[in-house]
Amino acid sequence: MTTPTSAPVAAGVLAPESTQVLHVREHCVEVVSDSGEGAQKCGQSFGAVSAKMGNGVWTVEIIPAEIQPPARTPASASGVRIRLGTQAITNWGDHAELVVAFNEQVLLSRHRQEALADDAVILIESMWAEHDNDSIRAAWNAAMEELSARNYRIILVPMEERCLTVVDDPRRGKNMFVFGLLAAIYGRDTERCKAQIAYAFRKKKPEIYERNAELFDLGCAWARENLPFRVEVATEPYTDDMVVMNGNTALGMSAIAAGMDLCSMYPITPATSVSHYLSEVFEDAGGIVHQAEDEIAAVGVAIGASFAGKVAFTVTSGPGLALKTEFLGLAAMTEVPLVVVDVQRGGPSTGLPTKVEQSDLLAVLYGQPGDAPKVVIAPSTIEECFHVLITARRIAEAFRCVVYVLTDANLATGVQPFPRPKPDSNWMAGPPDQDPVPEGARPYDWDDRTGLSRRFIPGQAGGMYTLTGLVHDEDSKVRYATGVNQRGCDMRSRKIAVLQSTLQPPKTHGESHGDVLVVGWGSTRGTIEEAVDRLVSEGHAVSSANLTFLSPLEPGLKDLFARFRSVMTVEVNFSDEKDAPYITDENRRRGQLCTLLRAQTLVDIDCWTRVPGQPLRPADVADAIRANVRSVTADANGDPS
Amino acid sequence: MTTPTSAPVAAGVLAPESTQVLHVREHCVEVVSDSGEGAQKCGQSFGAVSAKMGNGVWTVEIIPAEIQPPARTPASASGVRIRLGTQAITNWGDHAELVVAFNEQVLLSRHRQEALADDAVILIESMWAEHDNDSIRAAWNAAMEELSARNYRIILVPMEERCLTVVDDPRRGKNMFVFGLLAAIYGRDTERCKAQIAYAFRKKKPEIYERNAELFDLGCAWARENLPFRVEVATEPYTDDMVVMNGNTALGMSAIAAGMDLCSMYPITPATSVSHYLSEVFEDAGGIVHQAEDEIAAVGVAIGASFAGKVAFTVTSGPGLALKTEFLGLAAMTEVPLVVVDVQRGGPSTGLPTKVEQSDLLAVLYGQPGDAPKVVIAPSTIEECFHVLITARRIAEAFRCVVYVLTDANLATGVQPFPRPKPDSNWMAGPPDQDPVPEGARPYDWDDRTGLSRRFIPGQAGGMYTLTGLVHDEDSKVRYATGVNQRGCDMRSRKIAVLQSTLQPPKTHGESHGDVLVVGWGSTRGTIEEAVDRLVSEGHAVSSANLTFLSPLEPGLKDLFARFRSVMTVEVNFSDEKDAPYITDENRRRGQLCTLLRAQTLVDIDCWTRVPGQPLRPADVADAIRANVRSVTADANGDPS
Amino acid sequence: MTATCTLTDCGAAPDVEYSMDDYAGPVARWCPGCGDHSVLSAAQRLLATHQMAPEKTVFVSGIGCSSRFPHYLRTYGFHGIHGRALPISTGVKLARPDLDVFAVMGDGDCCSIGAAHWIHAVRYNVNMVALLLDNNIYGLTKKQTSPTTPQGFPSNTQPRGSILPPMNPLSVTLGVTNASFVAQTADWAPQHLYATLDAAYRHRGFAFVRILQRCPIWTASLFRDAVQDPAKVEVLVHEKGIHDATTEAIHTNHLDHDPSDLNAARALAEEGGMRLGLFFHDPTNACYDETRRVPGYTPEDRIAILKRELDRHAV
Amino acid sequence: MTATCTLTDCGAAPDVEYSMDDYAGPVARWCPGCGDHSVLSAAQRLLATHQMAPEKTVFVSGIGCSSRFPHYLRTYGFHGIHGRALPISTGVKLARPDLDVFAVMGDGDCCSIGAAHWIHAVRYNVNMVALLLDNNIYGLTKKQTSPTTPQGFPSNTQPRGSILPPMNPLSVTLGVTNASFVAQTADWAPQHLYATLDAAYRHRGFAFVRILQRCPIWTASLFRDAVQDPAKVEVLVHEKGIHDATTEAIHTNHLDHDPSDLNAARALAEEGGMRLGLFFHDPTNACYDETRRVPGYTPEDRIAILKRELDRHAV
Ligand SMILES: Cc1ncc(C[n+]2csc(CCOP(=O)(O)OP(=O)(O)O)c2C)c(N)n1
Ligand SMILES: Cc1ncc(C[n+]2csc(CCOP(=O)(O)OP(=O)(O)O)c2C)c(N)n1
Ligand code: SF4
Ligand code: SF4
Ligand SMILES: [Mg+2]
Ligand SMILES: [Mg+2]
Repeated sequence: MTTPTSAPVAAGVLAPESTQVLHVREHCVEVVSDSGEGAQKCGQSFGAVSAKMGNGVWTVEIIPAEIQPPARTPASASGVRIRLGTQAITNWGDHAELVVAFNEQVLLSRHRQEALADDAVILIESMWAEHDNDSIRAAWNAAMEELSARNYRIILVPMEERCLTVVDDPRRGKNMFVFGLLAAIYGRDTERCKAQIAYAFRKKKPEIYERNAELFDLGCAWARENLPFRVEVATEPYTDDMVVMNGNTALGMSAIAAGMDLCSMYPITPATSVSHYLSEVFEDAGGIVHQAEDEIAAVGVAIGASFAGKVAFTVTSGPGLALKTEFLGLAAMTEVPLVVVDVQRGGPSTGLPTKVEQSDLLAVLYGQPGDAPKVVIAPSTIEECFHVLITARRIAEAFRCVVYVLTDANLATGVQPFPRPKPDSNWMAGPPDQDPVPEGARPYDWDDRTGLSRRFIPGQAGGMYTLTGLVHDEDSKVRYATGVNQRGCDMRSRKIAVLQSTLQPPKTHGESHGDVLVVGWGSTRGTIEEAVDRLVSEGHAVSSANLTFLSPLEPGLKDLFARFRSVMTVEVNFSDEKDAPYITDENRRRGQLCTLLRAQTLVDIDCWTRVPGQPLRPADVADAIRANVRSVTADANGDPS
Repeated sequence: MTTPTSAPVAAGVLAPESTQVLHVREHCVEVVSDSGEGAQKCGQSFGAVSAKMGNGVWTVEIIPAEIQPPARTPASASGVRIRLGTQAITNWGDHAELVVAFNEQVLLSRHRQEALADDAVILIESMWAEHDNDSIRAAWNAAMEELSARNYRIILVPMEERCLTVVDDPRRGKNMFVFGLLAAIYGRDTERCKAQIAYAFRKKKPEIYERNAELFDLGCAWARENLPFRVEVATEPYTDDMVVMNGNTALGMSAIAAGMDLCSMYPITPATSVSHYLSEVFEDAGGIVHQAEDEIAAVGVAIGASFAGKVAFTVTSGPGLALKTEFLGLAAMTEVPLVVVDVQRGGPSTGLPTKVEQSDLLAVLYGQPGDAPKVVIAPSTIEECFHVLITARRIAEAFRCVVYVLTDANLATGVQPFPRPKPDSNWMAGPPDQDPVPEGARPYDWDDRTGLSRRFIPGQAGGMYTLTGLVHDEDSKVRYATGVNQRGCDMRSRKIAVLQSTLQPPKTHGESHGDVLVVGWGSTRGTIEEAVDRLVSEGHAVSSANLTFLSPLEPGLKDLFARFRSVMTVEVNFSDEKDAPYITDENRRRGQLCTLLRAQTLVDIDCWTRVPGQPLRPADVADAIRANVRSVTADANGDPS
Repeated sequence: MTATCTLTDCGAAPDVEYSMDDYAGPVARWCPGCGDHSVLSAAQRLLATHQMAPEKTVFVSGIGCSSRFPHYLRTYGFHGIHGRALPISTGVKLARPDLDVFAVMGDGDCCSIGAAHWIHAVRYNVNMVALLLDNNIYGLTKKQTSPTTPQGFPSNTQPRGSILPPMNPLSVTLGVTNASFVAQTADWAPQHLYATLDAAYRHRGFAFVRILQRCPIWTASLFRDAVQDPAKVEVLVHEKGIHDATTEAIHTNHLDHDPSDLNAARALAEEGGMRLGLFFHDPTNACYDETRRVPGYTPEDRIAILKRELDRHAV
Repeated sequence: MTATCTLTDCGAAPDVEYSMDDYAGPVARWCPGCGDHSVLSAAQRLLATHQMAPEKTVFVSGIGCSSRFPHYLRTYGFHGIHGRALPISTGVKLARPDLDVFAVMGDGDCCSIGAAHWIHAVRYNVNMVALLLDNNIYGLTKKQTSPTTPQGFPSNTQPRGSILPPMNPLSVTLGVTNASFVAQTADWAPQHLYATLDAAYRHRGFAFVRILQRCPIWTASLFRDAVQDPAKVEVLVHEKGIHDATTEAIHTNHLDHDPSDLNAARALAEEGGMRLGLFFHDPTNACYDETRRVPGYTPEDRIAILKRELDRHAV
């Protein structure tokens, strides 16, 4: 209730009777602690309960760079942002409106990253203000000084003090106390919360559950007694059954649903948790997770298994993808069906391992020396993550090709509810064909028009051939004669055009014509659509389109683009700023999808891209679109631009 | 003199007095034998002598796929094409007008690959026609039958018979006999030929030279007595001193000239011979060739050496390039100066190891996950191969970046004379700076405008820093905060724009405006220019431009393209044919430079590309341009097209 | 490589259906005198002896002269990329334990670029046969130094002679935890070669066989002495070892070595010299393809599991 | 790693200029109790003892918790990519024999993805020190099985327990021809750790040191017994070995082992058990960076050679 000063800050003093209830259609809250204090468990539990109660939810993890960074430093900030809505929430939003911080240093980290709304309410552990240690008090005061630049409303919470009434070491318990605070503030159902706590501690002894439930109650009680406000985000009861999970879990389930037999991988953030999830459950379902000695072996094992008739995939991120480059050329050349999941992360090279970026598109498309056509699909929601491997597996087998699935760190750890899928046996591959090969059939008996051919599988009598990455003819014989390479290249490329002929043009979000069309792909979809909605509500003629297929590109793009006065992409990858020194229209390096679309459609597509190491915010995207709208309108009015 | 029939063919019978002398400004001859019979040594010696006598020369090796394929099979064809001219010759031409074949099977191979002019003169070993072995005779007759479809003029030469007068095993001698034939036909200077033979056998005992010189004389004599024709390709004496070598030798010398310290490599065709050459001479010049355990280690060693202040490069081809992908991302991210030579080969995957292709351009540009800007240069002649590493090394060090040099199998083994370079100590790097680092200097003290910064080298006191592929700030400290990645990406990309600002627009070959502009890069230059010259001589308004810099692209392209009614690239890489089934303007996969130029300039550039596993022919390129001219002219006339 | 690990009983199967020719592919394109030809014959004989169904047999290779091997057999083949035969074979066998899998590699392929996979394949102990065709040189790319090139031997990349002492593939393999079958034979000892392949095939686990292989083109001098003088070769003999009477008669230098003794095997390998025979054999090690074998499933099984998982994530 | 190979005389240099603190970088960001801290201290002490100039010293690493090492020292550092510390270090030392080079690797880094480079680095025998910080797990990526994870120990990728028996990095290294220095020590035996680094640094050649390293976060249980009960650890003692009186006093189990005996070293490594000390040492092997050293050159020298070459190719 007090405004921040460097002086001690009073705890909430208003009596409950004066409680204000904020009725909103959405709200954004963060819980942030030192790494190891469990803010993530708290936040994810709160998110799950909110989803179960019928709120739209999107959660994003705040992950420190080190395993255990020094406590009480900005680098230690670990936690989660939960954005709740009455309707579906598709992205992490702009700023947090409520923050629960375990100390002032981790709070500072969020403040410095501009994560907090200017008038955010902050609930913060009170013990540091009056700490015995001089330097801690000094740090607290300095932080309060720094925070006073904003209109935050800071409320002190005696977390440690309250928790000590139940546990000896509150570092392992504060998080459930905070869960209790949040439950009280947002009016979460106690039974559901307790069930969630029980689930979170299912692998521990029952006493552990008991103690945490008690801490939860303590938090609820404290909030009810001391906090002068409540937030009510109306829920609309689901008509469908819903499930809630993050994108990597969804990918793991997708592998099972697609009838995959083998996940061959080497650990790499942020892809590894797909295999962690699968390692737990895959063997129950006839599947194997093989952790290979490196990424080269990982994809090699998958290719061997696929050659032998099983359905295999590999999952990786940037540096691992780079190592697989050569083998993926072999797979393309020899038409081995294969699915490659790339959970993109930030930066070139080792970069930003835990952060989001969409910078592997061109590497996936063009990484291989020589011509290696392939299919590239990018899911844009957690629900699409659940379905994507079913599609990918089917295309890989039907077209004898490599299908890349591009997700990213934002989808990987983002949590969102979606309608419960109804598993179907048609989603799954059948067992490998072991019937004898028909007389006269050839291992690459390309259909002249489509490039498609029938695949032979070891075990099929009469089908014996030797697969080779050298230039080969229909019989898989190595042949260097003129024409043989041309023909193989033709046939492999043709398949991509055939697939394209089966695709639908992308639908627009909003009107199908107007001033500005924003094109995006992958995890930015929700953010872009939210930004577009804001512009539309301001009266602008703006729409967006999300591309699911990046190779082949969906049909009708040129027509679509022609219906707008200006087209721009919004991407989380690098482009030169138009007005930076030395940058000209001629030498500007543009966003990856932008580059692709320009080459293919010759439309003068602009791009707004950023590589901040965090998801884009609807407000920033809206600003970028607004600038574009302004210049289009200015041009139309003949204004000097 | 007889036309080919399946009956025995008469040997040359005309007396020398009726000798016809063909006066031409260029001529194309092939020597082809079973692998191991030495046609290459013969042809290369002939080419070298021709160059020394003042002819323009281009030679191309005909390389079998196996080390020692079965004798007397088309797969065994090994040899060389030598194209001679009065003026500089820049490519292998269209068809061979004279062929010397050691047996009819290797001849068939050339016939089937359409390598021979319709009225080619063929000199062929006579022994097979009357061979004791029935199946050999049958094969001979079948071959003659097949060859009779063309108007070849076949002349039998008793090679074996004549050679047996000097050696016991003519398989090791026929080649010098054939050299003698060619010397007589083309009027080559005997002394120079003998000197060339001495050079070819310099590592052998003197008797070996004697015997081969004798065989050479025998060949000369037989030709003088029996062949009714001579070919005279006028020579224009050189005004400059000239040297003659292939592209890989030129690259090797370039490394020495550039002041390189280390060539770190793993063997791969067609790149390895650069290191073979260097292994012989590099250590005399303070250099090391390090053969690493694999391509990953090869580039890693080069990067380590470069970090430590020495000038290092790695040389590879497609599959090896693929393996270096990850490390090259690290080099880009950490701004380690490095030169990477990629001698491109054919096909995706293992493909066509010994054949030419230009299919690595996009892999080089876009191969790395994340944003990894780089410089890409493609020499287009052997002479440029000699100079390219000097430029590349300089840019790599001045801009702290990775510079890729793209050559190909055609340049690697093509032999061409060029003016003797005058080595200059300014071409070379100085020793690594070991002075203390100025107080306050930072390892990535990027200039805000240019992105350039000073490099610290171990040994420099006060410069201690830890290079890292994680996102880092000016002090090379790992930092994940928002803005840090954006800034690093900005600075690394900016350097490319700065380099671009120093480049000149490309010059056109021919008029600077017209109907069709043909754009190419690398080894196709000579072929394209020859094709353009033919069209110009037919009265068409056609020009060409060769791009040496592929990243950054040279400035002024959009302006240049605007001066032509149509622009097309000609490339040795894959593109979908426009009129193939399922292929539309929307889904067509185009040539690699074409894709790049379209994205950057938005000009509707067409492409004509082929992946035949051999160099393009001027006649085929001319046909492709002609088709383009026709459609431009038709459009202009309002004809239905 | 079969479920039995008895090394005796090498007689042909009772009811011969396939002849050696049934396994022959197109004419092999190696140079005349190349040792690879003899390995190919031995492999064909092995296939015939065990009456392996051609369609249930897969030969995997990398890139090199030796890696052309699968093209010359009429079984399924996978001519992979340089250095990666072992991950591919591991994938094949993991996916399809019902197939017989062989990997054929050159010394550059296995010991240089493929070294990490080699070490790890020994660890995995997948039930398959791995053949190292060791000609002490890079053959296909025309004479570059390989890890096994003798010190001082000149090549195109080390024209002043190979700089390092040659790597000993036997001692490296024997250093890896879980090694289960390590043998050495030579292309010019066809009986011994065959007997070794047979023992390798019968071994349950990863059978690593180094085959000394002549390359008359680039390393003609290297094995000449050993080929010409059988006394230069020592044959390991033991009741648990590889038995071939012809070889033992030709090469009269015998050394008694118990292949179950790992330390002795390492010491023997280290000593160098040209020794043919079974250095080490432990048939008891678990095979990765067996420990990882999962029961088959029906789509209904999977649906049941998916439902369980969806329940766990239900809202 | 220096030109001398005497293992005695470990006294500090006479004229101490640099203190341990002079080598200290920013505060190390490993977890409290992580064994990496203790290796860092030992390295600082080594640097100070030998008064290595910070600007003439390079620490190279891959990616992993352990690979953060160079960031915490005030020398030149190269924090490379996962598995590739050894090629980078080889490049540094080949280019600049005047620099002291150290490579720091994790068990995943060195023994899994980096295995080929490891094997080959042992062969090259470049004069440098290689430290394997072996916590038996993938630390940075949060608990996946590594090649050295004990069989049965659960991880996030093998939750039912690690499937394979752990690889023994000592026996693998000892299997490679040209191995010249192979030792094992532990982070919780700081005196022994220091003495081992010192011996490694003094060795002329590639000194491979495996350091048993505690990771309280993911593998807290693994070395607990050994840490708590010094009797669980056996110390190798020998006049040619590593000497540290403190260690020998604490760990009363001693085993006499002559480090020049390769076969004995292999047998010892194979037996397993927790043994600290110098397994093998051969100071006579040639170093690649020495055999490859080329004389310096001036631009004029190069021009002369280029002219010779151009003459050879003159028309
Ligand atoms: C990634 C990659 N690197 C290099 C090559 C070139 N290459 C082909 S075979 C070979 C080595 C051949 O030697 P070896 O493995 O001993 O087999 P051999 O030919 O002697 O049987 C090399 C380096 C390649 N094809 N791919
Ligand atoms: C090419 C590549 N693959 C995977 C990763 C992810 N990764 C980072 S560290 C690591 C393993 C860490 O384990 P270890 O090497 O034992 O080091 P520790 O963290 O235990 O010290 C992995 C797999 C990566 N960064 N790059
Ligand atoms: S080059 Fe050597 S290894 Fe290759 S096929 Fe010829 S003889 Fe055999
Ligand atoms: S996770 Fe383990 S290895 Fe990594 S810093 Fe923490 S304790 Fe050390
Ligand atoms: Mg070999
Ligand atoms: Mg580890």
